[in-house]
Amino acid sequence: MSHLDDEIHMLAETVDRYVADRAGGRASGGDAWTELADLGWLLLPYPEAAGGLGLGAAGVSAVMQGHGRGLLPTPYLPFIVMAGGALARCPRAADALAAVMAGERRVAAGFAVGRPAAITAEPDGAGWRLGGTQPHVLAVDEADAVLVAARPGAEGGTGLFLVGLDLPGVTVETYPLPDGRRAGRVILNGVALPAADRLDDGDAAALLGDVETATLLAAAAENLGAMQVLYEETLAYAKLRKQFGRPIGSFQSLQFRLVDMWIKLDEVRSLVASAAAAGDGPEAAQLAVAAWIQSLWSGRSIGEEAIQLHGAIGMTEEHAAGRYVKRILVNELLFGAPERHFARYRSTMQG
Amino acid sequence: MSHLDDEIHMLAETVDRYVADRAGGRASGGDAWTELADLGWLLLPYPEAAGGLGLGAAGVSAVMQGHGRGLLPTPYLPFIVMAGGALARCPRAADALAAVMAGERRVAAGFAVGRPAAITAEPDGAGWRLGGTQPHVLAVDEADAVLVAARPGAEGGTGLFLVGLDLPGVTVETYPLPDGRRAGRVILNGVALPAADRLDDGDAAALLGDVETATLLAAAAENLGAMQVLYEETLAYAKLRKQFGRPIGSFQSLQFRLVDMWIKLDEVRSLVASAAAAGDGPEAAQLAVAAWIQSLWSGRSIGEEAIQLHGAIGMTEEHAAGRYVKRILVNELLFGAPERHFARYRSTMQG
Amino acid sequence: MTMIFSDADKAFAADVRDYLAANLPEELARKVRYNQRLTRDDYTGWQDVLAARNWYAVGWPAEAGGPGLTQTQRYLFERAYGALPCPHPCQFGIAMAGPVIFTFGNEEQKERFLPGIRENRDFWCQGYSEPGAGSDLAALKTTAVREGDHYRVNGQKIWTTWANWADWMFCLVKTDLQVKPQRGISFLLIDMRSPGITVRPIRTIDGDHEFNEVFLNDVMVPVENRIGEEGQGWTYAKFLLEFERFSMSGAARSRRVLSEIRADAEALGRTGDARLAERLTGLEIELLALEHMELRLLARSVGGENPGPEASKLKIRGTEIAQALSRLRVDLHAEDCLVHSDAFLDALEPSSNPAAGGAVATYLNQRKLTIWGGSNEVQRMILAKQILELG
Amino acid sequence: MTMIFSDADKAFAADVRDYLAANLPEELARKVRYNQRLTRDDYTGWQDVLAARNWYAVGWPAEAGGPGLTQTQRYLFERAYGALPCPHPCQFGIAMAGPVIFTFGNEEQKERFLPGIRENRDFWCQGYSEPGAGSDLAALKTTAVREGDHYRVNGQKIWTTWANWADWMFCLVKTDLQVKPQRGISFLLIDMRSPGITVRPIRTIDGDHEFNEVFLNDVMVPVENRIGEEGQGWTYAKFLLEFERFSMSGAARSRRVLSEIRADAEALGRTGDARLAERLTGLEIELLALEHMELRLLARSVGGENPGPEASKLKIRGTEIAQALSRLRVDLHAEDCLVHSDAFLDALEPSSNPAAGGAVATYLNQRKLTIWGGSNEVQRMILAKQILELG
Repeated sequence: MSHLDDEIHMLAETVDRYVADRAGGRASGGDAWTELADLGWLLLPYPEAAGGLGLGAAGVSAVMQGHGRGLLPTPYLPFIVMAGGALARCPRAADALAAVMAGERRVAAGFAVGRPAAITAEPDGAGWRLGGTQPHVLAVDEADAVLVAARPGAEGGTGLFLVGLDLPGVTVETYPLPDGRRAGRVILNGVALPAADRLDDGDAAALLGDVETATLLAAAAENLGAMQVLYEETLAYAKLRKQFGRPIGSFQSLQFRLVDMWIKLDEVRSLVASAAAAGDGPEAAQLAVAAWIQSLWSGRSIGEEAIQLHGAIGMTEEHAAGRYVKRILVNELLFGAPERHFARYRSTMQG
Repeated sequence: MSHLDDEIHMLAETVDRYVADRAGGRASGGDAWTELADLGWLLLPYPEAAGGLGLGAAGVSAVMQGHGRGLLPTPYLPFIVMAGGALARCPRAADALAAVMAGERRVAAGFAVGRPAAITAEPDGAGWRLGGTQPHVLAVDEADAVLVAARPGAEGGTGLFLVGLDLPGVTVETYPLPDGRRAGRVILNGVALPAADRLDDGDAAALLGDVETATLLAAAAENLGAMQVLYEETLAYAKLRKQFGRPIGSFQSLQFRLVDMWIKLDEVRSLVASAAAAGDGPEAAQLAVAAWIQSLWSGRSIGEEAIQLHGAIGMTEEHAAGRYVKRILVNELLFGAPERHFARYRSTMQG
Repeated sequence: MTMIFSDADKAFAADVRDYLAANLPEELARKVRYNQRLTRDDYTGWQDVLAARNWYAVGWPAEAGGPGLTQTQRYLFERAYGALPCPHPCQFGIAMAGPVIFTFGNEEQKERFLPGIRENRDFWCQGYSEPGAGSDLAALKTTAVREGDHYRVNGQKIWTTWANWADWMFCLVKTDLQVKPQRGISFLLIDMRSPGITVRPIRTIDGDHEFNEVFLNDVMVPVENRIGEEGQGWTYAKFLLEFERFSMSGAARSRRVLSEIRADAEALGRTGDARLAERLTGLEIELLALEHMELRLLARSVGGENPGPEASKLKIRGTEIAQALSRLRVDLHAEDCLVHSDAFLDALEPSSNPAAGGAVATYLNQRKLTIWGGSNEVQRMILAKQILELG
Repeated sequence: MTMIFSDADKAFAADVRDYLAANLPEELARKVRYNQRLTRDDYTGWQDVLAARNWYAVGWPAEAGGPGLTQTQRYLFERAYGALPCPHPCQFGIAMAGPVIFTFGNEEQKERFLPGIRENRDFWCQGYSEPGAGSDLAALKTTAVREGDHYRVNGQKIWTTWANWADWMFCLVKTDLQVKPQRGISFLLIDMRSPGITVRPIRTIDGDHEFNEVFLNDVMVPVENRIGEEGQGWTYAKFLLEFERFSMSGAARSRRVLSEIRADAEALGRTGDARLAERLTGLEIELLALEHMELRLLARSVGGENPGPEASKLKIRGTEIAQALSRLRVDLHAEDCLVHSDAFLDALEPSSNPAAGGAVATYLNQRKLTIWGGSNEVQRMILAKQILELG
C-alpha cells in the first residue's frame, strides 16, 4: 500500500466517524464549517505547494462519500471542489485560496457544469463592470463571496471574477432545493470590480473544464455514499419485514432485484475508486465522467427500487429513503443528466 | 357481432385447422399455393368489386397469424399483401390482379418498406427500359413475375412496373435468409417493357405508402402468431421442467418474467386486433405502425426470454424456439426496426 | 373484437366533453395542469359540478341512484374526462364504499348512506392498511369486539388517504380471532367524529399530506353499521379489488400528461431534440397499447364477461407508464425543476416555468402508484397464479 | 485499491502484444473479426503458437509447468490478448481439467496428463451436464460402478462442447447412489476413444455444431483415472466454478467487439447517427464499469483474497454486455445481415459487407452466454445467498 493509500484510508475512517457522530446526535453543535476546517478537510485536495494536503481527487472522494452517506449539509462541493478548485488553478488567486483553506473566506461557485457563463463583464476603465444573473448557486447564503465565470466584453473566452456579496449592485435571492439544501440566484447589476479581481490568466475555459471534471467525480462520490445507504437499508428491511408470513427478502424476485442493486452499487463504487486513484490526464477525466454517468444510472434505479421495496413507508418524509433519493436527484438536476455528458465522455476517449 | 366479425371468426378457425394439419403432418403434399387458392385466401383481402372477398386487413391478419404460428413457408405476405396489394390499388392492373387471385400468376414484390426505389426506368420509344438491382425480394424463386417500383427518368415520382422474370435482361440470384425462407436479388439490365406494363396512374408513391402500412400490419400479425407459440411453449416448459427439485415455473422470479411475457404478448395482440378492425384512414395507419413497432419490442423480449427460460435446449436447431425467434428477427430486418418507423408513426398522429 | 360507437354514444361523449369544459374553473384547471396541490374545497367543489349531472357516482347502476351508464358510455366518459385537466375525483366513496353498500348492504343502509355519497355530501376514506399489513390483509390486527348493539373497535390504520378530511371511513376489522383470517374479518362503516378516533398526518417525500395514521381507541360502532354478514369482510374487499384494478390504468390521464409534455417541449423550443422526440413517441406507443388492452377487456365485459384478475395487467402497465411520464417531465425541464417551493405547490406563488414547478414533487408522488392499490408485485403474483396457473 | 503497473509488468504486456500481433495469421484474424466458423485446426494451430511461449496454459503456476504469472500479469495478458482478433482458446483442458489435476491429482496423474494439456497435444471436453441436470448437478444420473480396477460407466452427457473433437473428457459420475448427491459424485478422466462412447452432434440455432450428446454405454474407465477421492467430485467441481466465473466477464473481447462495431459504423458512414452514437457510448461506459469491477476484484486477489462468489457479478454483467453488443451489430447492419450463408460462415465465400455476414449467427450464438457456465439466474441465486445472505 502506498503512502497516499494509507492517508486516504485514515481519512475515510475519520469521515466515517464524523458521519456516525452526526447521525448519532453527537455533533459538536458548533459551526459545521469550522469543524471541517479543524479536521483539515478544507486543505485536503489542494497541492502541497499551495499549502494543501495534496490528497486530490482521492481525498475529495472520501469526504464526499461521507456527505452522501450522512446527507451532510456542509457546502464542501461548491466551496472546496468548485470555487476552491478553480482558485487553486488560477496563478493569481493564492491569497483567496489561502483564505478559503483557512476557513476564513467562504466562496460560492458562480458557474454551472456544462453551461456557458451567464454573466457578462464589460471593461470599465482599469477594471470591469459585471452584469447578469447566475441561477442555482449552491449555499450562496452561507458564502461571503462568489467566484463567477463571465464572458468578458469583445475579447471572447471566459473570465473568473471574485465578487464579494456585500458589493453594491449584488442581489441574492435564495430558495430551497427539492432536497432541502439551499441555493440562490446571484443578480449582478453593473457591479464594479478592480482589474485585480479577475483571477484567470486570459481564458479560464480550460481550467473550468478541469474543475467540471473534478465536480462530476465529487458529485458521483456523494451519490455513491447516498446509494450505499439506500442499498444497505433496503437489504436490512427485506430481511426484517414480513409479508404473507415470510420475510420479503425470501421472495426470489426480490432477491434478484436486491442482487441487481448490489451490482449497480458496485459499478459506481468501482468507477469512483478508479477515477479517484487515477491522478490527472485523459484516463482520469474519462473515469470521472463515467463515474458520474454510472452514478446516475445506478442511483435512479437503486433509489426507485429502495422506495418500491420499502413499500409505503419509503414514501414518507420520516423515513430516510426519500431524502437520499432527493439528494441524488437534485445532484442530477444541478450537474446534468447522463446523456448531457456523453459528448464530454467521448472527447476523453483514446483510440 | 357484425357480419364481418362472423366471417373473420370462421376464417380464423379455418386458419387454425390448416396450421394444425400441417403441423401434424396432415398437409396435402400438393402445391401449397394451390391449397391457399382453393381455400380462397388469395382473394381474401381485395374489394368485392375487384372480385375479392373484401375481408381487408382483418382477413390478412388472421391468415398471417397462422403463418406465424405454423411458420408457414407460403409467400402470402410478399405476393398477396405487397405485390397484390399494390396491384389492387392500380386502376389498370385488373387483369394482373385477377390472375394473382386465381393463383395463375405469382408476382413477387420488387420494393422495400421505407426505402426509395432501387430501380430506374428510362423512357424508350413508346415503352421503358429498366435497370438496377432490387435486393431481398422474398420468395422470388417461386414467382413468375416481379412488381418493381422504379424511378422513371426525369419526370420524378415512382412508377410500378410488372416485369416477367423470363424477359431478356432479367437475372435472379437467390439465397437463403437466416430463418430458412428464400429471397433473391433481381438484377435488371436494360429490360425493355411496353408502356402498358407500367401500371400506376402517374405516381405510385401514395399507394405504395398504403401498401407499406398494410405490409407492416401483416408482418406484425405474423410476429404475433410466432410469439404466441413462443409464449405458450415457454409457459408449458416452465410447468414441466424441474430444477433443484421443483418445476422452474414455481420460482417467483421466473413467474414474474412469464407474466411480463404474457403482458407483452397481450400488447401486440391488442394493437393488431384494433388495427385489423380499424378499416382505413389515419387511425388505422397509426394502429398498424404501432402494432408493428410493438410486435418488435415484444417479439425481441419474448424471443430472448423464451430461449433463456428453455435453457440450452432452446439453443438447439431441433427445438422450435429458435425457428420462431429467427422468423421475427428476419421480419425485422426485412421491414425495419422500431425506430426506423417512429417518424412514420408521428406522421399519422392526430392532434 | 371491434368497438364501434353508436350515434347515441357519440352524442353522450360530446355532452360530457362540453359540460366538463364549460364548468371546469380556470384556476382549478391550472392547478391540475401544473401539478399544484388541491384543497378539500377544490375537490368537493368540483365534485359538486359532477354531482349536478349525477356524474360523480358515474359508475353506479340506476337501481343505486346512479346514471346507469353502459360499459361503453363509462369508457367514453373516462376518455372525455381524462382529456381535460379535471381533478381526479375522490374515489373512496363512489368507487369503494358505495359499491359495497349497494351490493351487500341492507335497504336501510342503502337509504342512509348512498345519497350522501352520490351527492358528494359525505367525504369517505378507506381503513384497510395497518402497520405490518399492506397488501397482505391476512395480517390485520384491528379488533372489533361485540358489546350488545355496538362493536368496540381498537387498533391502528395507516396510509389512510384523506382521513384528515373524511366524514366516514369504511374499515376492515377482526371480529373473530379464532378462525383463519379470511373468515374472521368484518366490514364496518365508522363515523370519523366518533370519540376515540385520532388522526395523525403522514407527510410524504414530495412534502404533501394526503396519508394519515388513524388510531382507534375504544371506538364504539353501532352494529347496524356493519355491512353484510359478520366474518365476510374479506369477500367484500376482494369484490372491490377487481373493480379497482380495472380503473387503475390511468390511461386517460397519461394521455393528457403526454400531450402536456409535448406542449411544454414545443414551448421550450425543444421539438428538434431527437432523443426527446423518441422518448415521447416510444411512450405514446406504449400508451396506445395500454389503451387498446383496456378497450379489448372492456369489449369483453360489454359481452358480459367479468374482467377478473386480467385487469391486473392494466394496473401494472398503466402505473409504469405514468411513472415514466413523470420522469420524462423532470428530464425535460432539468434544472428548471430546482426552483421548488411549497408556495408554488400551494398555488400561492407564480413561476416563470410553471410546468417545471411541480415536476419533482409529482415524480416523487407518483412512486406510490406501483405500491398502493395492491403493489405491482402483488399484481404479478395474482396474474402468475390465476391467469398463468403457475403453482 | 489503486492498480499501478510496474515497468516489468509493462514490458511483459508489450512482449505479449508484440508476439501475438506478429504470429496471428491474417486469415485467422479475419475469420475471428468477421465471426466466421473456426475449425479444429484453426484452434489447435493457434494454440500451438501460444504453447510455444508456454502461454497456452497461461494461468498455471510454475509448479504445474505453467508460466507462473502474477495476477497482474494475467490481467495484462488477457487485456493484450483481447485487443487482437485472436480465437478464444479452448478452455476445457487448460482452465478446467488442468487445474483440477494439478490441485487434486496424484503425482502420476500430473506427469501423465499435464504436459499434454499444456503443450496443446490433447483436446479436452467437459462432461458435466446431463438431460435434466444443467445448472443443477445434484440431479446427475450417469453411474460409475466399481468392478475391480475399473469403473463401468453408463449414462448420457449433453451440451458437451467439442466432444466431437476431443481426445479426453473430464466427467462427473455417480459412484454412490445411497448418500446425498453432494457426497456420491466422483471426478473421472475418460479417454474418448474408449469402446462404448458414442458422440451425436447437436446443431444450434445459428447453424453451428459445437454441442454434442455423449452416450456412455458400459465404458470401462481405469480407477487410476479418478481424480482425488471417490465421492469428492462435487468439491472439485465447486472449486472450478469460481475460477470459471472470474474468467467469464469477457471484457477484453467485448472491448474489441465494441471497437470493431465503431469501425464498421465509420466505414458505413454512420458516425452522424445520434442514436447509434448514444448506444455505443452507453455500452462503452457499461463496459468500463465492468472492467473496473474486475480490476478491483483482481486487486483484492493480488492481496491474497479469493475472489469467491463475488465473481458471479462479472459473469452476469459481462454476458449481458456481450449480448447487447451482438444485438447492436445486427441493428447497425440491418438488412445487410439478411444475406446469410453457411458458405460465408465457413469462410468459403466472400461478402460485400463481411461484418454483416456473421452478425445474425453471432447474435443467436451469444444467447448461450447467459445460459451456460451456470445460468445468470443461478449466478444471482449464488449472490443472493452467499453475498447478500438472503435466506
